Amino acid sequence: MVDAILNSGDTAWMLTSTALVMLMTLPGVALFYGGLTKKENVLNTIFLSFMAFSITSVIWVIYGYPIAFGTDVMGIIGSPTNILMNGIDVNALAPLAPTIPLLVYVAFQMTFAAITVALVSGAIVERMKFSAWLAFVPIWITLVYLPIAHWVWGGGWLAQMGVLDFAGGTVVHLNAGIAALALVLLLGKRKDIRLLPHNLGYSVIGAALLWFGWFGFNAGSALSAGGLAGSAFLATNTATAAALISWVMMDVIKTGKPTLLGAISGAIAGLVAITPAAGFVTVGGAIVIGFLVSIFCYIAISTVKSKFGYDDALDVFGIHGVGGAWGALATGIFAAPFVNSLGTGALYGNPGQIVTQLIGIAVVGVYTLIMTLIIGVVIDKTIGLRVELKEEVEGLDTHLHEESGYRI
Amino acid sequence: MVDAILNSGDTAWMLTSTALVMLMTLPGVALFYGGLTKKENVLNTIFLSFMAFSITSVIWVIYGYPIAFGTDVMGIIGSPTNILMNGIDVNALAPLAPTIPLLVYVAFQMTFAAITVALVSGAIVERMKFSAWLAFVPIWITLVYLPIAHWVWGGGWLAQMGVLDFAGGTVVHLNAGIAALALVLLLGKRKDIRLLPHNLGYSVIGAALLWFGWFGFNAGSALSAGGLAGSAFLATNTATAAALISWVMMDVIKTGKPTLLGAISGAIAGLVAITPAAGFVTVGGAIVIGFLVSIFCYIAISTVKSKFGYDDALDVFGIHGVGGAWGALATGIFAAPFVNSLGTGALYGNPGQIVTQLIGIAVVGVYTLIMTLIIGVVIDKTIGLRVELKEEVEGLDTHLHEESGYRI
Amino acid sequence: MVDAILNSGDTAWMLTSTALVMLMTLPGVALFYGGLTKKENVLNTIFLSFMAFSITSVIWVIYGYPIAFGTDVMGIIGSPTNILMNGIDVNALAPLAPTIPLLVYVAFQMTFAAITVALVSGAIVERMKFSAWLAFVPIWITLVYLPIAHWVWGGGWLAQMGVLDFAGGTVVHLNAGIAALALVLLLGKRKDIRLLPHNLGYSVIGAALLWFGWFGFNAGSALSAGGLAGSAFLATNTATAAALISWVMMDVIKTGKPTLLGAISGAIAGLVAITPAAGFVTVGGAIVIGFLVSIFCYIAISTVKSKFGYDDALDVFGIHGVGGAWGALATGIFAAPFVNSLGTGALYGNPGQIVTQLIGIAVVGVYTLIMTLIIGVVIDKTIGLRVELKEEVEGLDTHLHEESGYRI
Amino acid sequence: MKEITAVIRPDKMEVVKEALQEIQCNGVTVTEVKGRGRQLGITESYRGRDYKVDLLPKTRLEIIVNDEDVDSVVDTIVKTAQTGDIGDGKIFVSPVEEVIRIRTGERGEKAV
Amino acid sequence: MKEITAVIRPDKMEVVKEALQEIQCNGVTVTEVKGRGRQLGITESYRGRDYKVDLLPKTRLEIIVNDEDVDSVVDTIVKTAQTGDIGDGKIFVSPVEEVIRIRTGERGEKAV
Amino acid sequence: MKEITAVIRPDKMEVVKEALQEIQCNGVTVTEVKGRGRQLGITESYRGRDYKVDLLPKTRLEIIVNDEDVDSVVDTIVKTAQTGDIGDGKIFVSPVEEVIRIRTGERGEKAV
Ligand SMILES: Nc1ncnc2c1ncn2[C@@H]1O[C@H](COP(=O)(O)OP(=O)(O)O)[C@@H](O)[C@H]1O
Ligand SMILES: Nc1ncnc2c1ncn2[C@@H]1O[C@H](COP(=O)(O)OP(=O)(O)O)[C@@H](O)[C@H]1O
Ligand SMILES: Nc1ncnc2c1ncn2[C@@H]1O[C@H](COP(=O)(O)OP(=O)(O)O)[C@@H](O)[C@H]1O
Repeated sequence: MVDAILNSGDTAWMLTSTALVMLMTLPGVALFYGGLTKKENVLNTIFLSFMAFSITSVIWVIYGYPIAFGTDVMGIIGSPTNILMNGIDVNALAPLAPTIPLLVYVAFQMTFAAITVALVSGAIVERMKFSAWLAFVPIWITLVYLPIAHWVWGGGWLAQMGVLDFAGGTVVHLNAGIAALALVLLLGKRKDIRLLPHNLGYSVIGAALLWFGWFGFNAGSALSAGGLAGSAFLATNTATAAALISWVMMDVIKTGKPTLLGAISGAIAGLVAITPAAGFVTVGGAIVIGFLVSIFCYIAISTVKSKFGYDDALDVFGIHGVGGAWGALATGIFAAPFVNSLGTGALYGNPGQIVTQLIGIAVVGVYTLIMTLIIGVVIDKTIGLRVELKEEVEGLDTHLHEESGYRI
Repeated sequence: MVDAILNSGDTAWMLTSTALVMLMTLPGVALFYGGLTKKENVLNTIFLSFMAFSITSVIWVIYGYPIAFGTDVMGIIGSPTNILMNGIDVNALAPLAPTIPLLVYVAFQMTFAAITVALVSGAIVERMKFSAWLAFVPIWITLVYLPIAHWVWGGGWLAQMGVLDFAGGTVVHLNAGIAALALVLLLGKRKDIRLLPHNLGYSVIGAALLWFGWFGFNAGSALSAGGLAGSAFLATNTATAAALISWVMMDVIKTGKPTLLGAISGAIAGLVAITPAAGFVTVGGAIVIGFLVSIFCYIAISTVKSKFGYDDALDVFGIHGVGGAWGALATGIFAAPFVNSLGTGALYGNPGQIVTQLIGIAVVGVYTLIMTLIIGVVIDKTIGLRVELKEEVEGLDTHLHEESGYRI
Repeated sequence: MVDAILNSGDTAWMLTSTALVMLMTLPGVALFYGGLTKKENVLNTIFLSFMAFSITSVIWVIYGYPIAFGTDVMGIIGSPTNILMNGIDVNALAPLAPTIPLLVYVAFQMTFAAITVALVSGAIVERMKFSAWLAFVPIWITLVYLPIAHWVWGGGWLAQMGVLDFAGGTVVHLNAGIAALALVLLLGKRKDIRLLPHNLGYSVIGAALLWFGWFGFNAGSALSAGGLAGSAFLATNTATAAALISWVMMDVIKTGKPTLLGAISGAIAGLVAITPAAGFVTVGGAIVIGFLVSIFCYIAISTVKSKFGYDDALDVFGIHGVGGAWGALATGIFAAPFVNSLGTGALYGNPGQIVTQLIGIAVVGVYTLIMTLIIGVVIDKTIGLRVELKEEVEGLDTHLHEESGYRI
Repeated sequence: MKEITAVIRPDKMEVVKEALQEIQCNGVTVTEVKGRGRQLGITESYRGRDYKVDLLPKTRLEIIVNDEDVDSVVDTIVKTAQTGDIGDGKIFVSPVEEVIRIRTGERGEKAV
Repeated sequence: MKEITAVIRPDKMEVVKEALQEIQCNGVTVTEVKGRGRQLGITESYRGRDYKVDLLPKTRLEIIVNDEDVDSVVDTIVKTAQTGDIGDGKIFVSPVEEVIRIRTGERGEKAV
Repeated sequence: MKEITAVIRPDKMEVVKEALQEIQCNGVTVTEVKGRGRQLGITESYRGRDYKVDLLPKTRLEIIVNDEDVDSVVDTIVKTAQTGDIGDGKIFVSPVEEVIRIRTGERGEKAV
């Protein structure tokens, strides 16, 4: 047990990590997605991430944090004390990270909630009503994200069962991927479902900032500045590089030509897959996890998606859903006790961890799917989910926002 | 009193913060402004920030730092010793931040001076002579920024009076806003005063990097990695999110459509307003400060500006001037002694702080306005402030720099 | 001697620095270069950096690190133990930086290797086969970068001779610049050798992120969060600002007009030149080093290059080669023992250091030149270095990658 | 030979192109333009101010055809590009005196 | 019917457009082009090297009018787009044989 | 007077421009366009799916000349823009009835 004494080094790293994770959403996700849509929708796409981040920021300090991380109530939910951070002393330390101030921990966790819902937006771009999104964000955070975060990270029942999720394979990525799938099932296909990125440069900037910020996401999840953070950092970078390379390989195998969109898609897939495993595996494990995730995602996107015909516009399910599930499972395989004593995977003699991980995946998947469908249907019946056809065809930027992305 | 012993955690956070604040100017402000101008002026607009940062960087290490932060001379100015950092040992600690190296403190403060003058450029874009700007930057830093920084932060008379300014509501934002106003009064209107952003994507990247870097600006102003930094961090993010939401609301109320430019403008306004208050207020206070600032700025820009007819091109006065003044005032209202024992606002039984804050606002406002007008007039009489009409109409990039922003 | 005890503050700073240096390549170098090429090659140009970073990342954890930094074998090479980081405990401290975890040190050094080879790509853009680049990266890292890094930083013979290179003037910049020269000699001129940047905004973002990340590169090379890091930080910023200003001056002198490309080129030149000196010189020294480097690079690019007629497309040799050599030499002149006891330059009574530095420059220059020529010739004979003329003229993006950068 | 210039809605481009292909009319040169006709402009608003944007994005097709094909091409475009709302666009037909295929140097009708 | 093609300075676009509107000439198709006439190019310089940019940005207006309106439109453009400096641009008038309004299928003068 | 419209490969622009300059044909208006002729399109692929891009980038030159210069201009373009491969482009010649130089108000042949 670590002594509950403020450690300025740990605090410095966690402040930095929090800022890094914030950067992942704004402008990371916003640009990554914005570059992939049609130019007539670039502003709307970016806007979705900005609203996701801002609404979540406010909710989190009002009641979100205690519900996810407050004193556990029967494994289900945290107790909603400390509304508006009331009663939290500036110098109080975090119960779950006793060397850093609690307020730093609150801010760090907030950025995770925000990016999760921002990720969902990639699936529904180019056709969802802006007002529907504004309603979706707070409801989904409250009814889906907060409980799941509590179950896995806040001392809830999945944590008690031993589900391992270092930085958010299930809580963040699988969760976002499944929610995305649920929404697109309700929303239906766009009239033009082609993926012809209007400005890959934006997506490149977004992807690189995601990679950069992800060091805060994963190495920050060590909650201290020591060996474990270093190990998670190196595992993260290694898996990402491996996944980038293997997606490019898949491109070459399938179409004969390596693509830059493939490369950055692979990088994101690698980052997703290593997320739950980062603080548990060796660099050898990281290479395998990264190398395989691109193959799985590539197949999901190029085969499964066209077979079933759902219109997951920017492949949120294909990358975050599939990659997050694979990462969570792989954690159960590759977790090495000499990296982190909290996790032992099948490869090191604990095959039961695979089962535990599968339960975690199934619970999160099913809960998110059902709840998101319900939320989506309710919004559809009240506000309506989808814009007018004319608005969709001519572009959301001028119709919904009276702005246009370029005057070049 | 903190012991004067190097704390590596504090130092790590201050090194990081310094880099973050640097990023706010380059490319933060540069891009935020660059995206909002006409495409024919994008390079010139960006260039202004680069020159502002570079000239200030050099001045600061030669004589700027000691004048602002050297031993106080009668409350007016610091004593100009340590020219070129001479006599400062690499391992010397900062008198005003005794757990970090003095050179780190010097670098941190330099980035504040640089961004202040870079912010001014937003008002005068699309028509100011480049050579006039090159003259303005060093003169203004020397005659306006250095004294004000000394008065408020360097132990000068305003500090002695008890004016509270955690990270620069008066020193940076009000100061920049008023200087901007002074310059545009001298420069006059552009021929085409419409605000039709040529590339909102740049402004989005700029705004997001500003938000990101501002964590260094505000949480870094705690000068250590502990509870106060955490509190300032969370207050900063919360106020920003609230301000973004309320600007979007104002958009909907006024034009019926939420705009992305409104969202990022609101975010900047929120960051500005929370700046002086970040290390003094609760998240509750932060929400109020943020929510209100967008309303004030929105009115200033859409009503006051068109009434008086000055051409503050990118609304530096409207956002930084108004927002900075509001933030400084709000600090006098919401400062909570249990957050930071150095500040108690009206809400916690010290109404006199409001008066003190108003004096700070008035002093900075009047001093900056008069000095900047004088500097501007002198430059106008010698170098000339404004470009030829033909250059203005056809664009500054090709005329002043023989370059063009896009070949797409 | 520092005690071998984990220091969380040092670790926090090194984790941050590692992330910062990663950002320099992705998207720093990628965007800086991408904006300068023709729009038909923007994706290919960016892609080269992504592949350089990813391939190096994987190689480094497999065998790169121990070869460069493992136990010295006769001053020539490190012993290749710890393949795949095997046998490195998560909590082991770095032999060469005994207050931080070894894995953090491994990650930090990896980012240096990656950026070095990514820098080379700037010379060969718009005409090199993608497959040839994929072959070049791992071979060059193995045969050129690893030995040189060992010689200068890993305790090899140049280190033993006393060559000073704080953060990579010879290992990174001179090395990249000479390799670039070697490759363009083999590749030949492009059909259209004009430098007409298609999107200077990208280059501005890239340059600013390089500047930002370089604080991790240089101040991170102190390997701890203390006075030396602060000094290196301030020297870095000062030299960069001075170099930006002097390049702009050269522009005005030569063409009468200051250019933004000149400004950012000057900034990069300044960053390059201060790199080997950052932890050894005063801010006075930094100003001189920065001010002069732009003049040298400007002359190299505008005069020498056109005289000899090699097609160093984006001036990798002209900026990194020339700037790196000047910086390495200048370290021998300006190194002040009161800044860092490890280095005393000619100005402080040790003229012999200049000779040592010149030997370092010569060894790295000659070794890199010869080895890169050999590697290049072998690749040319097997894979072929250059694309078809038609592909070159119509653009690499559509021909090699079946993608296009803009759909605006 | 005639030059048919059609200014249509950008989002109709795809269907028009396909319909033209079906009637063996392959050659076409396309330009992104902005235009104004009877259609009113749209409004964009920035920081609370409205700006009228009265030139709207349109797509301009330039098709050189032999005289006998003019009617079928024009009819095809009208049929596929029509929505019935203002802003559908216009077609202009002008005379062309000579056509040259650069690749072969062929001239006249066979070069079309 | 005639097609009037005017190539003007981009910064004159706004006034020309307004002047045309005043004489009830609303229909216009606008293209961003580059051009060269008597006007010398400009120079751009990158890293100390000068590059001649001899094609300068211009704005091209394409206006279809009935025969009787040609003169007033041409005069309006000349009057508003003139600065007297080289680079002011040119106007070309060509014959148009048929005009079709896509929305209604109307043809001829009433479709203009 | 005639209007010569040439649609050529973008990478041939530079040589064509220089060749035209040599025969004293300076005036030209250039537009970036996309086109389709006999040339097949190219394929772009994103995340494993292929998209046919059948409109390829071309450069369109518009040159107004006096009648006697038509042949030399056309010949020059054909000579310099030809590669012999499909996709070389096309040239169209149409009648122009009037030319006005905006700067001076001059009309007719001397305004060209
Ligand atoms: N007289 C004209 N001359 C040139 N272009 C025209 C003319 N009238 C219409 N256009 C073009 O056609 C487009 C669509 O016009 P539209 O608003 O549908 O007009 P209408 O309803 O009169 O057909 C315009 O944006 C413009 O580009
Ligand atoms: N002969 C021509 N053919 C096509 N376009 C022309 C011609 N002459 C001029 N232009 C167009 O008009 C623009 C302005 O020409 P300008 O330099 O003013 O020529 P002038 O002084 O001869 O009128 C040019 O940039 C070009 O786009
Ligand atoms: N009939 C036509 N009408 C308009 N433009 C045409 C026509 N035919 C060709 N073009 C233009 O010329 C370009 C090159 O055509 P190309 O493929 O070389 O055709 P071809 O081999 O028939 O000359 C096309 O991309 C298109 O822009």
